[in-house]
Amino acid sequence: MQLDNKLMSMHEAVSRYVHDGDVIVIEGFTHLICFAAAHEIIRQQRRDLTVCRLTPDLIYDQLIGAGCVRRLVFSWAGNPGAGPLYALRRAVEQGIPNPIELEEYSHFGMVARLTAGASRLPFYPLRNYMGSDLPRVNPRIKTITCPFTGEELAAVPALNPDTAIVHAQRADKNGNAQIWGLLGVQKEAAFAAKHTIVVAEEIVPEKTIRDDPNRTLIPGLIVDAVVNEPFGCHPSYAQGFYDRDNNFYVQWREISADVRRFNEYLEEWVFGMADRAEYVSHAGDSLARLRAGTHLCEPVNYGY
Amino acid sequence: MQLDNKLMSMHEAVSRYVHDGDVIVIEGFTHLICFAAAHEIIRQQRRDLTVCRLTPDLIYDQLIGAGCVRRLVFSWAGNPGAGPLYALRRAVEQGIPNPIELEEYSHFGMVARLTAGASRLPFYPLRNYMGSDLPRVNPRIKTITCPFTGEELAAVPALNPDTAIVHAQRADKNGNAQIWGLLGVQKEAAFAAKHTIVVAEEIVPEKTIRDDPNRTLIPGLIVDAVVNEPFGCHPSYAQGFYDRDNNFYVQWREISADVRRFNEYLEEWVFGMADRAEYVSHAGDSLARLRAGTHLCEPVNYGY
Amino acid sequence: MATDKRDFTANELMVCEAARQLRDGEVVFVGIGLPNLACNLARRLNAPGLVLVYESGAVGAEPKRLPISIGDPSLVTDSLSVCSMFDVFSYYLQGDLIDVGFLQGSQIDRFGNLNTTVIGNYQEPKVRLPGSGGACEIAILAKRVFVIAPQTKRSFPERVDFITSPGFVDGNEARRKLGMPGAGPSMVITNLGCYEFEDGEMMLTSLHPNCTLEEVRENTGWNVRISPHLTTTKAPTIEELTILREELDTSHLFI
Amino acid sequence: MATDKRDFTANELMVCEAARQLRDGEVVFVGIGLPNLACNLARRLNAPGLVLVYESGAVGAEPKRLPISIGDPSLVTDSLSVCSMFDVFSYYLQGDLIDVGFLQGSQIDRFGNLNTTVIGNYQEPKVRLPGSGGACEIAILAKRVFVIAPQTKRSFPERVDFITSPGFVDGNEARRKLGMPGAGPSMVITNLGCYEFEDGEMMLTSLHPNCTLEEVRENTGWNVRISPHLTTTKAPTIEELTILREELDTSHLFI
Repeated sequence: MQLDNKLMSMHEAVSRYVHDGDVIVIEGFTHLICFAAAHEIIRQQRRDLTVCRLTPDLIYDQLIGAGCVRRLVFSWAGNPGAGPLYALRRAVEQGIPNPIELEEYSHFGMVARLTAGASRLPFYPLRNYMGSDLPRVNPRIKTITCPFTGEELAAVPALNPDTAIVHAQRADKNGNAQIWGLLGVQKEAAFAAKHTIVVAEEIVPEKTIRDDPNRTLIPGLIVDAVVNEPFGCHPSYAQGFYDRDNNFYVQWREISADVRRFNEYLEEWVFGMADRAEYVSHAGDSLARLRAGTHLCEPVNYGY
Repeated sequence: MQLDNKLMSMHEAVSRYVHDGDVIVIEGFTHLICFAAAHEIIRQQRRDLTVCRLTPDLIYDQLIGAGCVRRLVFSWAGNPGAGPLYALRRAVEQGIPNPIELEEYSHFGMVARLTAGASRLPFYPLRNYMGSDLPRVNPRIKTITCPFTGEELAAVPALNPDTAIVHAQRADKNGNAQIWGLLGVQKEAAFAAKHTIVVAEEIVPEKTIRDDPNRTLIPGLIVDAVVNEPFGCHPSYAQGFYDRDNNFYVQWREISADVRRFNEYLEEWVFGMADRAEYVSHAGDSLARLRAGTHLCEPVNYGY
Repeated sequence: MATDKRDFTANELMVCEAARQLRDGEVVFVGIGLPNLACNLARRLNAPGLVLVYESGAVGAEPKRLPISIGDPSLVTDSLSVCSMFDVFSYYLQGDLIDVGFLQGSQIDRFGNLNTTVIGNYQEPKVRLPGSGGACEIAILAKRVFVIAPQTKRSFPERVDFITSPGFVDGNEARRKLGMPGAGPSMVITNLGCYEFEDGEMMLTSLHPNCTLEEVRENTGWNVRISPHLTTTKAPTIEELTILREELDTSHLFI
Repeated sequence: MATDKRDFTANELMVCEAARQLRDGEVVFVGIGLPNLACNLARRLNAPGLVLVYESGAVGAEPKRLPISIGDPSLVTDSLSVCSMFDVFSYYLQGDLIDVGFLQGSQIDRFGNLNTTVIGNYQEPKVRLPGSGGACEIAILAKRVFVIAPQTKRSFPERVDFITSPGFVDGNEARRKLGMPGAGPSMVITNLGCYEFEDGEMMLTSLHPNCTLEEVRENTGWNVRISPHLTTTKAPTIEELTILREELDTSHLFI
């Protein structure tokens, strides 16, 4: 485990752990999608990334439209409830700003790939894909025969990204991170990656973590960098902190459909901002309106 | 999902869901081992069971010595910190009270078998057993070749017990069960089984479960019977409720080493008791001394 | 209390009909939009013990607002359980726990195969669609599959351009031969009628009120089978419509 | 502040020597008893950033009492993380995160193979031992393995009766040929001396104070290699002994 100080700015975390050509995962299923990290990657103008996510969502639409991406590995590429991802479409259909390659699975396939990666298994077996055309267009979906029953199952290869970026509600300075609400594949992504950046709404004392150890999803011993970034997921959300900005997801349809408006968005909200703190103050009241109400759980007893 | 009332006595749960010849798992790694269930199985004189656990522990030593068991599937058979399990030894070495068969894995192998079972996969791959003599004596440990890298890995077959019995700190009447502290393979065992009995220290209103949904380890939809059994794990423990009775584990060495004393124990503490409630009052102050202190965690906010 | 006045939308009818097909105590893999409305309607009427599982990991959700996305925070608060997506796909879906999976599709064909990947050729598509998400595994693993889809000649071709989520592939025996655990699509509900499958092929079993066989034929890309016992779909009741409009989707986002 | 008075037990020396071999920041897979004491001693002295992982799922434990069992509740309270055993074995151990695994054994042989299964024949054993537990996978997967074991001629045979947990199997190349991820046993600490491995074979590298080569030879089942650079094991310091006796194992349960 790395022993020196892991607490750093997003600028420093991205410049240390995201390099041109890297395989990157920024996970979070609807919940805890770290837009702050993507914006910093765009600001640092990383190129030729292979970006992997179950749902590319707006976050990868932005990375693709900003020219950071060479290859997309995914399972569902839409703007949830609000249409297509137009920057992705432009890249695929017209090579704007650059052509990208697609590598396509289903959700279960992506979950299985990250689980294999986290387990340092070379593949993961699943009962899937028979009768589907997906294996026909993706030669990395193969089959394997059970040595006990003779059944043929599907197999997908491990996914071990160079760096995973996972957002958490809270973490201590060593990266022990606690998450509640939807868990997605945050744990699997962090364990699968060679390097992990934990971004947290709050940096808390180690005692807060130790008070409820079953809540820890990601242990500090696999974490390389810890970034404190309040509102770091907007327009995604953080349960107990702020709601999803559903209006922005709808607006994105118009923004991303038009290259000019897309670039204006990047100019104003990404390149025009030094960091997430500036984004938050630039957004002002529109973020404050999203702040979560209070719905506390009851404590449990860890005594013996 | 079963819709009629699942709340019942241990007597009823065992008579419905544990039959002669069944494959049974009562899990819990040191923590949450449901002795109340084993005692009821002994009282109902079930026979020819195949019993599976990572650590047979005192609980299966008692089942074996009481003549309930035909086959033991396990990975570590000792009295933790206090020597061998003598009833198990007598059965293996002298066929007392009856001979039993052994099927032996390592912990990882047992975890993998239950994970495959829970996933309805026929096998689970793991990077293990090369160079060990275990596969030589257990033909159910096989190998499989990765279709991507060509590596040879170990494979173990799924374990799908007829019935799993898992203890939880609390559950609602539909069997939604919350566990904290050590989790062992409780979740995997419950999902792998055809039937699941949840035993809980406390039956709580559904609202208590819904207040902290991330704490739910076992959903009611896979649960057939719910039994309320305070102190149901003694001499094992339940975090936040009572401590492990380490003295009893040490005493067991002497009790189990001697058939006469073993049988006296069964007479007094199992056959002599109508149910767990009677056991608890029979034990009296010795249990009260184990009651847990208070070490509450902080609540988290589920608001949005 | 049925109404035969045309005071309901096609979406409302589709939601009501889907809701009626759900049985009490079943475990349903739910999507956002019409499937979510159908399940929540069923929970208030014919299937109060229905358990809703969302692919995002929320189990037994009781959302206090209409969820906009599959990962809406209202699906978490006050749910019975939240688990990882590994658990959802491995233990719930592959674990044979899902009685009914809901699917939607840009294209559905004669054999119930669904396409949400591409219109046209995969390498150079006319339209690139979002892809599988969880649909492929739901189609293969859920015990029964309900499809809700608007029907046009283009969306109901004889063969889909790409099988994202297999139905009966090319006929009745394919699923068994391919070793698919689930029974496949059992019902397709469109804006025109309801379909079931016979020998793996789609068959119209009921026509919606005020819809005609001609409309069905005009909007189907093959010579569709008609059930000899063809009925008229029951119109939404006032009770169903009231719950839908005044409790479940008050701002008419989906209906 | 070393002491050369014989005022320490063999167990105390073994614990102190094991603790010294741990490096700050390493992640250790710990067992109950002497390994637990060694790790907690190292955390107080040479390796404050050592991370303890117990097979029961407790990570970063700071037990307020001496844990009696691998699943003691004191390992949970105030730990950094508690995870399932699937996570421990798949993500931590198989996931290459464990720098040092501790093993004990009823028998250890010339090539560092450990037996905790049977003495004698597997089908009709002279003594049935508890079996592998997590030992087999620790031996195969941990980056380095430390063995703490009392040494007698019977417990140090040339070949173990049963390889529960492979060391170098039958020589230096076996691990690589068999595709084992970990480097195998790197140190064996007994009541007589410390051993390392050269070409996959055990070699005495230091003799404990007041122990002799004759004792070692009498208590080893083969003609054991002696390092040309044989040293004397450093005796426990007063500081080490004070922490062990007055903080870690106050009732002398293991020392």
